[in-house]
Amino acid sequence: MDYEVKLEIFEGPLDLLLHLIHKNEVDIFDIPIATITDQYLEYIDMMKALNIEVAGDFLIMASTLIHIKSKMLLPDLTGQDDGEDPRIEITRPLLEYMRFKELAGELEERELLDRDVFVRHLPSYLQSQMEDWEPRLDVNLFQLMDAFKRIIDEGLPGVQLTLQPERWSVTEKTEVIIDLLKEAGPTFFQRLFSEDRSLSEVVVTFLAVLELVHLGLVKVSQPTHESDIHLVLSIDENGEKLDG
Amino acid sequence: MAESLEFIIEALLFTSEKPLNAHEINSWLSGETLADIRQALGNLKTQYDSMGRSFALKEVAQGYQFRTRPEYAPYILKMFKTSPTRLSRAAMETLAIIAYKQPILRQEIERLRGVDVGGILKTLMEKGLIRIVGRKSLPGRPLIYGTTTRFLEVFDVKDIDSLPRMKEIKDMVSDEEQTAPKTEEHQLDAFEQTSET
Amino acid sequence: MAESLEFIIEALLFTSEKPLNAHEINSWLSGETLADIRQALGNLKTQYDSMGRSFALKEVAQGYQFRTRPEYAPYILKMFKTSPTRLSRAAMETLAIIAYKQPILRQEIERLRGVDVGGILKTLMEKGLIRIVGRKSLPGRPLIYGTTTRFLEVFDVKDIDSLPRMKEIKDMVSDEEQTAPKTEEHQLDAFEQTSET
Repeated sequence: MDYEVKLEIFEGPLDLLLHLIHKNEVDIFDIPIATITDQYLEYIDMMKALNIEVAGDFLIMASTLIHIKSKMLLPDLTGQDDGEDPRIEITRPLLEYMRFKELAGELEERELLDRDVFVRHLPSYLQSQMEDWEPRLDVNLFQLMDAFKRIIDEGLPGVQLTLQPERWSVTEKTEVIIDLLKEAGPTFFQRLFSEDRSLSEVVVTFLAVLELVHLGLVKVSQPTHESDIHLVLSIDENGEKLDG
Repeated sequence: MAESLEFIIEALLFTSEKPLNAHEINSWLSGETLADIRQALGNLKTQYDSMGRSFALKEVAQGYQFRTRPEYAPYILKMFKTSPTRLSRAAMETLAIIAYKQPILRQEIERLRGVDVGGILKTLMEKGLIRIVGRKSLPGRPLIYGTTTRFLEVFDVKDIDSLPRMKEIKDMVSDEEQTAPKTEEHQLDAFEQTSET
Repeated sequence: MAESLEFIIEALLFTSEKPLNAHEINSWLSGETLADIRQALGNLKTQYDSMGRSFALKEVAQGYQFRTRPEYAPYILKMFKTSPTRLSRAAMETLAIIAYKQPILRQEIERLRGVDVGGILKTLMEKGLIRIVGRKSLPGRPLIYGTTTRFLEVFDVKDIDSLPRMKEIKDMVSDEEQTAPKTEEHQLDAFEQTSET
């Protein structure tokens, strides 16, 4: 027996069956079911003997083969025989399997990109120019979710990930507002909310403004009735008493 | 515009990393008609075919792309210092099933292959060759798979219907669906599209 | 070799991102002399100059490179401006962390990704997808990151709270890993590897 060499190459029961049919040089439309079944079972035993875990798919096929074999041996006494060859149960899937193997072979023979044919890539002299451009982003939500799921699946040990977005605290938000006012100078009230992404964040931002006004760190003004509220920092560069 | 339409299109094709189609080109060349662009693409293809240089204009993935001819592959591979990455036989067979029978459910692929294909689907997805096209309205809402534009690019296919023997397979599929037992039947018309476009 | 030296060199120049010089080309074509390669490069240059197409072979400091002629630059620029680009896998993962865990510190992102993310944060910031929302009152006053309104536009979600929840992600992204028993997957991997050889 030459099973040792070929043992691993069968990736499924159909693959194994096909091998046995080729090895015995038999017609797929007239499979000698007893011979093929015996050899199939020998192979399964061999796998077990070698302590290879036999996938369930192999066992299901084994029972199908045994069933067909018994049907072929015993005459049908129930009168339910519809005259169909019981071997059709494996011939049909085998034919389909062979068809797709063939199609796979044809695909493989095409002029494959980066194997047989090659295309141009962005040449170096254009790469530097590209830096200033802002192309449209070709991304979708599915990719983002997929990325997040990968991180969770590959989760580093000891890292707790919860999906609930972290809530802003009012203290954190006051610091953000102070930083913004320091950098941007006097700022319209509306701008503080321009990047808020949830109702809860809007509420926290609003509370933070009230807090800052209450503490006297920020002065609020409204130049005209129609205009937006204006915020000005009322502490100097060294007045970072909130940072402690 | 002063430059000829053919040369403008040639310049675009020569710098693009992706196949370009007449519609895309049209969106960048506002003064031109789609018919003229199609004509120019056809002319360019004919020109390059007859020039017999080391590269030619190929129709692939519903567009046009300059590609080297296969006989130069060994030299290019040597320059890139790479050997081409190959798909395993199992992956190629699974891909063939998806290409020819899409849109297809995983359980149908597994019925045809006789084995679990979870790991292979993941590989093919990572390589960008297949994608989830939607969900079937069945218990468990199983995912429906199909091939991508990248698949067409990699396998040098103009569009999915021009895969050789596609018609043959499709005819056979419809025969089977008429005769196959109820449990194996999958009516794939009632699936929902995902946001992937 | 059966193919003409000129066309082999043309194919190499066609596929290379960088300019190539005779010495480099010589290192990949062992059977050829430097003189012949120089001659072939010169011939190619003359051919393309006389053809007067939209691109030509240019001699630049580091060697020879195919470049489109300057008059086509406006069209190429227009094409690139509207061509979609993709985010790298690393960038997408980093963006996902920021989206779901914001406001988040850089060090926390790095803890989750296991690698330095400085370059990626810069890229995401340049693309307008993330922003610095403030500084944490911790030693070193580390920066706090969050997503932008452009992020919401790009991913077409109303607000951050309408991003899908963990359970929905698990259901949607991949039902493979959940249904496939571990043992079978290992076995498949083994088969895939062995069938390669």
